[in-house]
This record gives sequence, C-alpha cells and structure tokens, in this order.
Amino acid sequence: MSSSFWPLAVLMSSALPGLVIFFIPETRRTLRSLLNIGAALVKLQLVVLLLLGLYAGETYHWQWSLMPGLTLALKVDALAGLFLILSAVLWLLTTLYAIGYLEHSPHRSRFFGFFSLCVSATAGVAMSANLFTFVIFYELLTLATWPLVVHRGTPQSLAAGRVYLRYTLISGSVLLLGAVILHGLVGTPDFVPGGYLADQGVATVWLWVVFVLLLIGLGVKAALLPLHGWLPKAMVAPAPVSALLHAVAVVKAGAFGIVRLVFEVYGIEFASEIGVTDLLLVLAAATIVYGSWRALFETDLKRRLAFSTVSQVSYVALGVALAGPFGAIGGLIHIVHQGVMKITLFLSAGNYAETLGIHKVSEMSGVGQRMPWTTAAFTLGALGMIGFPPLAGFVSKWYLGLGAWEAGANWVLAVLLVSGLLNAAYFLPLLYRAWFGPPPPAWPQPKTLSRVFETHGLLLFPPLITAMLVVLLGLFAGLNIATLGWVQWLIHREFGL
Amino acid sequence: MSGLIYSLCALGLVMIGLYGLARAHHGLQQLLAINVMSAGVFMLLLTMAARHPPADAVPQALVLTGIVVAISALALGLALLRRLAAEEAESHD
Amino acid sequence: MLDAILTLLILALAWHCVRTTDLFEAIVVFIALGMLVALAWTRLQAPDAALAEAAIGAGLAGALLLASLRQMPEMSATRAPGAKTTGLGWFWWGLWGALGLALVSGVAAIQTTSVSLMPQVQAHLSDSGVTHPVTAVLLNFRALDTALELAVLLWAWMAQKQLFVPGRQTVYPLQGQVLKTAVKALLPLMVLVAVYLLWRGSSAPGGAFQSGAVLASAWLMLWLAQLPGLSRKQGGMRLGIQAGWLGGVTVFLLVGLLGVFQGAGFMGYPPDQAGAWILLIESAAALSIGLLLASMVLVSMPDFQEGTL
Amino acid sequence: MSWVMVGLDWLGAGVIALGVGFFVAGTLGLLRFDQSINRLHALTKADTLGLGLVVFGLVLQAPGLAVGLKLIIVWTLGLVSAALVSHLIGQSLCSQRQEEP
Repeated sequence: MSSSFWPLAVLMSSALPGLVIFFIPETRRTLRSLLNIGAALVKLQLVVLLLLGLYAGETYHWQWSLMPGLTLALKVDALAGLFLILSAVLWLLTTLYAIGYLEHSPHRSRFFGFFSLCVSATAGVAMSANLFTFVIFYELLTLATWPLVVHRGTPQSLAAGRVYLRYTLISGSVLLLGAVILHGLVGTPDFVPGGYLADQGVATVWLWVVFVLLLIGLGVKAALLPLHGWLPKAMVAPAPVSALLHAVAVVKAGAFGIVRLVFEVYGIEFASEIGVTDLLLVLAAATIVYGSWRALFETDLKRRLAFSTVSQVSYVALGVALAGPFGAIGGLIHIVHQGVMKITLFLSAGNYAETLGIHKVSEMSGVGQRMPWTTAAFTLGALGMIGFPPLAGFVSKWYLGLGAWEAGANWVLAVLLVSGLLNAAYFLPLLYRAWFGPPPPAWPQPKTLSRVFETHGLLLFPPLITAMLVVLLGLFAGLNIATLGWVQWLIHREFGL
Repeated sequence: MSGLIYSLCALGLVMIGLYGLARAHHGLQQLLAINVMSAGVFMLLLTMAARHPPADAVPQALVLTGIVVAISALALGLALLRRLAAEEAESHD
Repeated sequence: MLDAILTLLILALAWHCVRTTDLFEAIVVFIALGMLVALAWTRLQAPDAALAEAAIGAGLAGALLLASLRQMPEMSATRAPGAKTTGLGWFWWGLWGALGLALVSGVAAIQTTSVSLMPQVQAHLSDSGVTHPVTAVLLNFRALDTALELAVLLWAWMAQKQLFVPGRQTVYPLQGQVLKTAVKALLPLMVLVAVYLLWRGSSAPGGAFQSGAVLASAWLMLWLAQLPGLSRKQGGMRLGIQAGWLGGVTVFLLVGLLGVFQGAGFMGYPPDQAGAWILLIESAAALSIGLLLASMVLVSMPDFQEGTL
Repeated sequence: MSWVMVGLDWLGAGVIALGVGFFVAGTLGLLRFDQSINRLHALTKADTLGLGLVVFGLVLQAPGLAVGLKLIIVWTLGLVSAALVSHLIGQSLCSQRQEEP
C-alpha cells in the first residue's frame, strides 16, 4: 500500500460505515452496533499502525489538485497523530457508551450515522495539510454535529441548536474570509513546521487582520472568551454527544486549529515577533479564569462541566501562546489529557442522569454509596482536572507552569494558580458531597439497568477505562508511548525547540 | 465602456439585494433578495469574462453552473417556506 | 446607450422588487428582471448564460415562485414594513455603505488586471472533443464542477421530497380541449428543440442546461394539460423517473471513473473519445436536469398530490 | 441592385418602428386598464400585431432565406403561445368569476 492511501483509509474507516448506518433499519440493533464497533476498531488499528510508521520515519501524504493553486491535501504528521489517536480511542469508548445510553430512544440510525461522520470530520481536521482543506473539514464538522446537538428534538434542544448554528456558521464564514485573504496574500501552501508567513514581505497589518479573523473562526469552537456562549447551551444534547463534543470533536478542533495556525502557518517565532501571540495569551488567560469562575456558580452538573471545558481548553491556547518549548509541550499534552479527563467526567455525569435522574449538583449527595464505581471514575477525572499529581492533568499543568516561568510571564503563573484554586473550589465540594454527604432516604428508580453492576455495563466500563487512562497517562508520562514522550519527540523533531 | 456600466449594474444589484435581504419581512422576500444578489454576482463574473474578446469561457461556465445551483436553492427555500406555512396552519387549526 | 438604459431599467426593477410589499408584484417584477438580465448578458457576449437565465432563472423560477405564493401566509400585520427603525439603523446603513465602497474599490482593482483563462481554454480546445469553449469547460476541463452541480440539484430535490406537503387548494378544472390539443401538437416540437439544443451545444451556444430547461417545461405542460404523462401509476414509469433523476450524476461519475482506468485521470477522457463521452453525459444530464427541475416545480403546485411522482 | 437592399432596410426599419409603437400601446394598456380581461385584450391584440410587424421588419432586413424562415417560425410559435396563454388566463378568470359572484 502506498503511503498516500493511509490518510484516506483513516478518513473512510468512519465515513463509509457512517453513510451505511443511515440506511440500516431502526430495529437492526445488532447489525448497527457491530458495524459501529467494527469501524471504531478498524480506525483505531489504522491509527496505531500510522503512529508506528510515523515513529519509524514514514511520511503519509495524499493530495488532489482541485484547481491550479488550490489543493485538497491530507498528511499525517506527529501533531495529527496526537489528535487522531485521541479521537480514535475516545470514539471507540463513546460508541460503546452511546449504544448503552440510547438503547430505547428513537432515531438511533440517524444518531450513529452523524456520530460517525462527526468523527470522520475530526480526523479530516487532524490530517488537513493546508488551510483550505482544514476549512472544509472544519465546516463539515459543524454540519455533522448539529443533528447530534438537536437529536432529542425538544424545543429546548432546537433552541440550543439554533444558537450553536449561529455561532459556528458565522465563525465558519469568518474563518473562510481569513483563509481567502491569506490565500490572496501568499497562496495556500501546505502547513510547514515553522510557518510559511515569515519573509513573505506581507504587511504586518494584514498579518494581524488575518490572524484575528482566523482566531475568531477557530475561537468559537475552542470557546475562547467572548465566543464561548454556545457551549453551555449545547449541553442539552445526549451525554455521549456532550462527551464527544467537549473532549474530542468540536472544542479540540478549534484548539487544534489554533495550534496549526500558530505553529505551522505563522510559525511560533514569527508570531511572537509580530505580537499576535500576546493577544492569544491574554484571551486564553482571561478565558481560563472566567470559565472557572462561572463554573463555581453553576448548579447544574453538566453546565458546571461545560464551563470547566471553557476554562480547560484554553490551556491549550495558553501553552501555544507562551511561545516556548515547555509551554508548547504543556499545551499539546493538554489536548489529549483534557480530552481523557473530560470524557470521564461527562460519561460519569451521564451515568448519574441515566441511572438515578441526577442533574443538579445538589442531588449528588451520597451518590458515592449508591454508585461507587462511577463516582470513583468521576473523582479521578475531577482530581486530574484540578491537577493532582500524579494524574494526567498534573503533567500538562506542570509543563504549562514551566513554560510560563521560562517565558518570564509571572502573571501567567498567577493565572494558573488562581485557576487551579478555582478548579479545586468547584470540584472538591462536589466530591465531598458525593462521597460523604447524606444519601436521600430512597434513591429514585427511573430504570433498572443491570442486576450485576450499579448501572448498565456499557455505561459503566467506558468511564472506568478512561479514568484508568487518566491515571496511566500521569504515572507513565515519561515513557515513549505516553503522551508526554510523544509530544517531546514531536516538538523536538518538527519544531526543533 | 459597456463593461464598466455592467459592472456598476452588477454592484448595484448586489447592494440592492443586500438591502432587500435586510429589510425583508417575509421569507419569500428574503429569497427574492438573495436571487437579486446572485444575479448581480453572475453579472459581475460575466463582465469580467467580457473584458477582452473573445469572452472568457471559464466564468461563463461558472455562471451556467451557478444558475442551476441558484434555482436548486430557490426551490429548496420555497419548499421550506411551504412546509413552514403548512405546519403553522396546522397548529392554528 | 442601450447598455445604459438597460442598466437603469434593471436597477429600477431590482429596487422595486425588494421594496414592494405586495408579494405577487415582487414576483412579477422579479421575472421581468430575469428577462432583462438575460438581455444584458447577451450584450456581454454570454449567450449560453443568457439562454439559461431566461429559461431557468426567469421562467422556471417564476413558475416556482408563483405556485408557492398561494400556499404562503400573507405578509404578517405585526411586522408591518416601515416599522420604526431602531438606533442601530444608522449603524447598518453605515455598514451597508462601507461594503458598497469596498466592492466598488475591489471591482475597480479588478478592471485594471487582465487575467483570462481563455488562451488556455483555446489551447486545449482541439483535445476536448467539442468546439464550443463553454461546453468544453463545462464537460471536459471543469467536468467535476458540473458533476457536483448535478449532485447539488439531485440533493436539493431529495430534500424537497422530504419536505413535501400535499397541496390543500383546489384549482379550477380545465375546460375544453384547447390546451390538450395544443400540448399534443407542441410536445414533439419541444422535444425536437431540446434535442437540437443538446446537439448544438458541442459547437455553439446551447447544451445540457438549456435542453434540460426545455424538457422540463415540456413535462410541465403535459401535467398542466392533465394528459396522461409521466405519472407513477403507469407501470415501469416510476422506475424510469427515478433512473432519470439519478442518471445525470451516475453517468457522469461512471464516465469519470472510466477515465481513471483509461489513464486519463478521474474525470478525464482520451481526446479521441472525448466527443462521444461528452454527448453521452450531456444526454443523461439534460434528461436529469429536465426531470429534476420539472419535479421541483410540480411539487410546488397548490393542488399537487403525493403519488403522482 | 444595392438600392433595393437599402430600400428594404429602410422599409424594415420603418415597419419595426411601427411594431414597437404597438408594443408600447399594448404595454400602456396593460398598465392602465383596471380589469384583467381588459388587460388581456390589450396585450393579445396589440402585442400580436407588434410582434408580427417587428418580425416582418426583420425578415425584410434578413441576410438570407434561412434566417428569414427562422424568424417566421419564431413568429408562429409566438402566436401559438400567446393564443394559448390568453385562452388559459381567460378561462381561469371565467371560473373565478363563476365562483364568486
């Protein structure tokens, strides 16, 4: 197989099953689940093979010239690999979870079809080799996720869907505008480590304009400060969707785009030279504090987690904006680590809602006694978010702190500290309440899901696995196959930092 | 000379369409305004094609394609409006 | 002189079209606008686009709009036009004006450049299988665009099928035989014209789009005259219609794939066979376009009932 | 023989101008009359004649037989479609009137 075949194979491994799933009759549950899980396994397999090949020095590139000067191009580099493996692993787990979660609800074929398309678009975003391809997959992602957000079809979810569309479509057109202006200025070459804008003789004003436009386009999905409004509203979606949107697909596509923009379009040195990273740094820092602050006052569990996402995703942008090797390592690791932690939290929250009908923070009192395993997973995720050593979150925060120190930006250290305290302030009381709070006289019994486990097996195991990952990624951060090792290798190899 | 006149005409159509889109009170008006705008865009392409004889065939082919896409969009928009009207009528009954 | 008058007329009609509060009037003005725009395009040496605009952009669009109008609510009284503008009014006007200035300066900048792809088109025209440059671009050089456009048309039609609501209104019954007789007499002529336009497209203005538009109107006339035409009740007709809907894209993509195996690349043809393949694609495309456009107009008719398509 | 051509050209121009006059009159009627039936009358009568004159004028100026014949076909089709359309409009007006007396 030629190396140009692989990126397409990764894309198709979820897109084709997704398209087939649309046409599977609603009642053929086994067939659909088999196809879904099979596709997820194939994709994981492909991605692992790709990563091994990448480590061995192989390059993967596919391109198709649409017209002179405009090429549809996919590549797999170490950065793309990072995002791909995250999405492949979490897709498998959320698929399992969603099969259990949506057992008796209508329109499952539609749901899983768009679910697969959403993952394909994410893979496309990861592998896009130039800005044009990126914009296309970025928009496809919007279109594939909207039906998931409004899946329940209630007036509330339709309203949330409208908000979501308004934000993402407007930002999509702003992104397109920025990309078009950039195309007019220097064309659309492939992303290059180190960027392709330096020494092009483009006026700084234009560089700023393009940066701001692209940042608006990416910032909506990454939920940067003035543009985050859609995210808490989109919480009406089913739990697996929230998990996927928050941990992998949408917000990470935005954050990943920011990484590509700063590292491989502008180039980190050039970006800090013209000062655009300062803008990003300030926005990211503001978002981190603001998100944590808002999370403190949310009484709805999922909304609290949503604001936590707003805050945590900006760590990625912060790390990038610090413009140093340590900051970059911290930011990139956080793409993966935040994904794993957040998905644990969301899946656990989904378990509470599905098993006991718990939606509010106040209702969580004593839930640890009723659902110890789920609560254990939730606890690990939350502690990771706070940055407890040796969990996954600690590694990324540690490197971000180092990066801030190295950049001499002491105020960023203060931001990290404040945010860590706020994280603790909104998670720890919750954990205390869950484990030690008095349980209600009788637990509501909306559904009897399982005789053996505390909830349906398919609902229980995915968050447990991701919780284990939270621990393992933290404990074995130094190994080559862990995120930290990979990212260090990536930074060293591709950016020479 | 005529090229200049028609490019001004194209701009006028785009601006009028935009204005109409902003002040439309009815879905049908919005659709009409969008189509006025698209006529302006097509005309701009054609004026660019006609700057030097013989007229450039590529923008003309683009416009031909565009006309069919525009009518697809118009028909779809009208179908949406009809559905909306029918559902509203149903909820009032 | 003629150009200036035409431009003024077009702008005046466009202005009236978006200003008027009478929807019927707006539609009628829009149709007239389409006709004048088509006229302007003949002045811009774009007869292909003018033909298509007159037939599709004015004719079929007009039919669609007028047929849909009767099924829509009136302009709502609560949101009467001329309602008080808010303080933001000036802001929007400013934005509008700024955009206009930007467009003017952009167009002015374009006027001075002279990029034309025509030399490239003419250089490869002899390999394209046709002698009319527009057809060569549509079906050879940028065949992918045209295939995707057919896909858009098909997709839009599928979406409309999903949105279908059966017509609630009764239409006055047709009396007498005039229309039926006339349609019976005109139908062969229209098919002839469609075939002629298709055939002509390889060497002169014309082609699948224009031919498809004529076919669409032929089918619509058949339906209007309540003649037993292409309705689902008639045996294999249903399958035929579905094949027709899909035919354009399918044939296009199949021939495009054939190019891969023949070594000409996706959507490429060997020069010596290009003419034949283009004719095949164009025939399927014209049939598809005609069927799809007519179907779109049919479902918008106020008395259209499901089961006829 | 060229003076014949010139004469035909001028004659054609005159006939076309006459036809345009009828078109203008028909349009005026369309705009000024208040009832649909009257408007229809103005349009069908004046425009048919106008079209006929314009086509006739163009035939006089036509460079060859083929073009002239094409023009005449255009005219015939125009006549048929005008008659057909006005018949249909009239019919629908009639049914409308019967329904809401």
